[in-house]
Amino acid sequence: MSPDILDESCVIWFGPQHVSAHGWAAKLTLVGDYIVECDPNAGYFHRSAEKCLEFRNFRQGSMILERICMMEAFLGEYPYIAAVEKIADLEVPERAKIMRTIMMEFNRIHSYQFWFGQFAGELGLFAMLLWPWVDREYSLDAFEQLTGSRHTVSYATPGGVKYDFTPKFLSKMDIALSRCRNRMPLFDDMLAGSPTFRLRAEGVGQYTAKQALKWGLSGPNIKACGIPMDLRKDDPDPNLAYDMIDWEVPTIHNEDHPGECDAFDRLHQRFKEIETSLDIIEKLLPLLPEGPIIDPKARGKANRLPEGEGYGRVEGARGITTVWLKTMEKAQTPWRAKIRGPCFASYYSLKHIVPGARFADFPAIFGSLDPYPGWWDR
Amino acid sequence: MGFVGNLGDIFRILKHVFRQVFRRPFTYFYPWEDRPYPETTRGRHIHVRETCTGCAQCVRACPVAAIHIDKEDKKFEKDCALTFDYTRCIFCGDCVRSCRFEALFHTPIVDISEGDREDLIYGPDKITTLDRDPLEWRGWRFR
Amino acid sequence: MVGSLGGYDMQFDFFTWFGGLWDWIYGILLWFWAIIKWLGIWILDIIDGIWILASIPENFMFLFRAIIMPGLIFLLLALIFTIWFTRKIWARIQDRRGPTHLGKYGGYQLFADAIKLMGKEIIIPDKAKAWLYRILPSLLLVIVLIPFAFIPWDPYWNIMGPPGAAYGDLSVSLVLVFALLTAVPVFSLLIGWVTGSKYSLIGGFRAANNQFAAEIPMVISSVGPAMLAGSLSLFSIVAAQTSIWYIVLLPINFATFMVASIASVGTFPFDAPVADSEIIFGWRTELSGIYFTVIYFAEFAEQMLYSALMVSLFLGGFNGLPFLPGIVNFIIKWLVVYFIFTVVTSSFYRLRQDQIVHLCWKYLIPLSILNVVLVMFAMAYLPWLVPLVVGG
Amino acid sequence: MSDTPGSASTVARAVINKYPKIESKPLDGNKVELVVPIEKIRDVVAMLDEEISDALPESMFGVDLTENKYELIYIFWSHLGKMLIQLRVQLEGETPEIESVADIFPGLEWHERETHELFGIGFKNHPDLRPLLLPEELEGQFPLRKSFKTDRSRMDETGLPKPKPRPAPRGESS
Repeated sequence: MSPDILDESCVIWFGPQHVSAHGWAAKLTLVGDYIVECDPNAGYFHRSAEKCLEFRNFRQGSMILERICMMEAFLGEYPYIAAVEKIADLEVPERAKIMRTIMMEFNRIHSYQFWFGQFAGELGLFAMLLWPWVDREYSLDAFEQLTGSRHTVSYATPGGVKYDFTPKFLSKMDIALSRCRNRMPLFDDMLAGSPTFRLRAEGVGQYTAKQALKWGLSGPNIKACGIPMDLRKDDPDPNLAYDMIDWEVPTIHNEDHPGECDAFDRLHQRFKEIETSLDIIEKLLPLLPEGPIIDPKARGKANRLPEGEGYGRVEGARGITTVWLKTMEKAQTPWRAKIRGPCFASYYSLKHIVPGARFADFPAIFGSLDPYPGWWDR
Repeated sequence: MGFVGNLGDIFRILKHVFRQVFRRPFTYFYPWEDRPYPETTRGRHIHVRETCTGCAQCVRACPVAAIHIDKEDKKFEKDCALTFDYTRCIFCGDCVRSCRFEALFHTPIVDISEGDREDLIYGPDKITTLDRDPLEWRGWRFR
Repeated sequence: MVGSLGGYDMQFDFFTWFGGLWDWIYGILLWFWAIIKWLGIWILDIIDGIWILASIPENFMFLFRAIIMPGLIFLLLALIFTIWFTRKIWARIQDRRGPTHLGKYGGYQLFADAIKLMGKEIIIPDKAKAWLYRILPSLLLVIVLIPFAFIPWDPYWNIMGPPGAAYGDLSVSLVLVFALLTAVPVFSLLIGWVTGSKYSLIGGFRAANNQFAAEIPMVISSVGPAMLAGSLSLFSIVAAQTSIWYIVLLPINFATFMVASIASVGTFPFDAPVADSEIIFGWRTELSGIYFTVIYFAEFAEQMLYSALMVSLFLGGFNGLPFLPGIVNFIIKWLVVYFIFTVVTSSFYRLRQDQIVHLCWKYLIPLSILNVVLVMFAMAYLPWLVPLVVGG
Repeated sequence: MSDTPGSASTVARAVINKYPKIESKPLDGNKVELVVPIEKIRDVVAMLDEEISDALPESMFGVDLTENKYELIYIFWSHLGKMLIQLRVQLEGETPEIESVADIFPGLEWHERETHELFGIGFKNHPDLRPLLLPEELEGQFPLRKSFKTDRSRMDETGLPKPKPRPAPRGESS
């Protein structure tokens, strides 16, 4: 762009006290109706979770992590527990493995249900904002039945899980999942089947797979480009049950622009993710064996950890979520904990995706990337 | 898709929305009607001093230092007084899990908002009593 | 040479001058008194004239109709009902209950909201033009309320009577209604401009853009009824629909008029002017307190007005069940149209402003012209249709 | 460790062949750690970019080892090879400096910004080193360093005896 175009530019702050920018701010430079520069700003939610983790012992740390992103609380807390288990060399009973996996997929479905509503709300349809959230209520009821809390489940603990499945929980989960499955055609009609939605989402916020890899995007945002990059398949955690069953990584292959994805593809990808998660839960439930849910020695082992480094990774609802832990000899608390949130990369990539888009497309772009401020501010 | 296909989509969406108008709303009449809370709900705590041994495991388990223990204040043989600071409590349930003497429970009372900040700090008297239904919890009667 | 002018000195007798001063002041006082008296007489004359005019039965009835029924008071009550009705429908669509607490089914909720909004502090931004900020919202409400004078609620009992009567309907009232409605986005643009915020300026431009897109298909759609009735008077158009409602002949025009009117009001899905996910509340961002209340009322009044126009242009206005009064027929149809209007507005995603223009010009204009042309051919080749259409 | 093409050890061997100063250490699974000297970091990252066609810059962060010793850890993940490469750079000094790799992997730009403000590690040729997360009054304070003291007074309110002092770092007994 030539400098004289920028002379007529207008700077607009998108946030932090904005209706749909909840806790973040992007500085947009507009020329006419087009955005020429986007400067995302972070730090409005910064509570220094990494420093906080240095003062919590290994059973308390996951409470901090699940509060970073309430929508995928269990997926967020799990990498910390995986890292602790790796350092302490803990074995998890088979039953607990499958229960963890079921809970993770359930949490993932809940996260996408929330996201559908959020995205539709950002595109201006308030009916679709609340319809998926009604289904989400059933998922939350099931979480509450199992763990006692609706969002911050704090379900896993080093060496197993905290609460056993009860028949009441299983029936509530069945209600929630069947309702989710039954309402998928309706959401398909209201989102992907809506001509106005197609007008708003198609061709908006395109990027290629190569660019996405360079920016560090992961999860549905890169699977929509056709790359089946999924840690559940590629690098399954030994204490999860993903390798016990057969399942396929869902990807999108768009004929019009192979190797690229736009907002519509990312929505479609999340539809497929929900179907995969339902499928995984359906296949795992019959495999649930009888037995203990927690290794009885784990509590003592997790009190003091040997020196070591552990890297817990999990495929979250928004992408690769990892916690890197370093412990010193006989440590009660971690020496250093690094949280890698998936949205750190997707929020950063706004800087590259947004320029060239129309101002009205900005909500569609950031909505389709599914950013959650907790993940980059921590 | 074409023009006719789009028209079909539009009418299908209108049909969905039109049906929704005549459905029963999902939300509750909150102050008069509340959702049922399961027994596992992690609401405010109840402290049973009869069985408490003052081992302070709940205090050590708390990730936010919301529990204050006073070992001098004894009502029974070896119990202690607990003060819960609900301005800090995050209802993670670790104190209840760490209690091996069945002396600390969650109750399904979750609407504990108060007009004054100080009222949210539940002293030893307040944490051992319940002021509304259910007044009975896991076999113990509180009043 | 100070004091000498033209060769001789000026002579100034102070006492003579001072003696004449009183006369001079007295003259000025008389002059002022004359002005005040003249003004008083003038105002009294006007009041007298108004009394004389109002005491004529025809004029008195006109005033009664304009102020009480179906004029201002009726409109305000209808507005209150409409806002409640809209909120209930929106709530039902979104799986909620809507207002429930105040009054039966939350009927008094609007009063509570209005009192709350009026009680709020009015914050005028530093960069805003304060007097324009204060005056424009009420002007907008006035502009939106004036066209209701031309809505034919009833064969006899509406604000402007039947043509030919005293204060009869204008022969071009349809054009006048559109002329007044065109001013609404001008006010939106002005409000967006003078409130001194980038969000509101963008919103104002988008409001102008909406009107720019929606005006032409709307006017062309209303050409159909006007042509069939052979009149531009709203009353005559309604009166011509005794045998057949024009929606039977002009269904596509009804649809295009509805879409164009939604776009013109600027509510969902054409709410790019007030798109809250990008430009907070568009041109209304900086309005606060009573000014926001007024704007909020004006939006609903505009939706009511378009529903009423749809009823009178396409659904036969006061024609309907013969044993009911005309106004009851009108209101029943009006509620049904308003319900459809609200359902349509809350089913689609917000369109981008270039897509609004695209939709309106590329689809709505050809469709509305197509229907008008089809009906023209029908009138030409089906002679038995003509007496049905012109009405009796 | 498997030696199939595309495995992590193959990449590690290729890197070591080119830059013999680098040590490699296998981790569990198809993962490898390379201890890279401070001046070689740009070369190694550029080489990883060439060798691995779908390298994902997963994470990059600093570790404070006290006594002005720091470690930087870069983590790269490849989906096709299903391998994880972890680079470890040891730094020393009051405010150590290292070459930025943000132009090779743009995804690391914000990670470097964050490390800069939280640890005080400088990144040469970084396009934009404004603070990312911290407010202005904490600039130059480096909160994630061990020398940054946080408020521990809350633990006193619990009525418990004072917690034992934190275990000292390696090679140190206090």
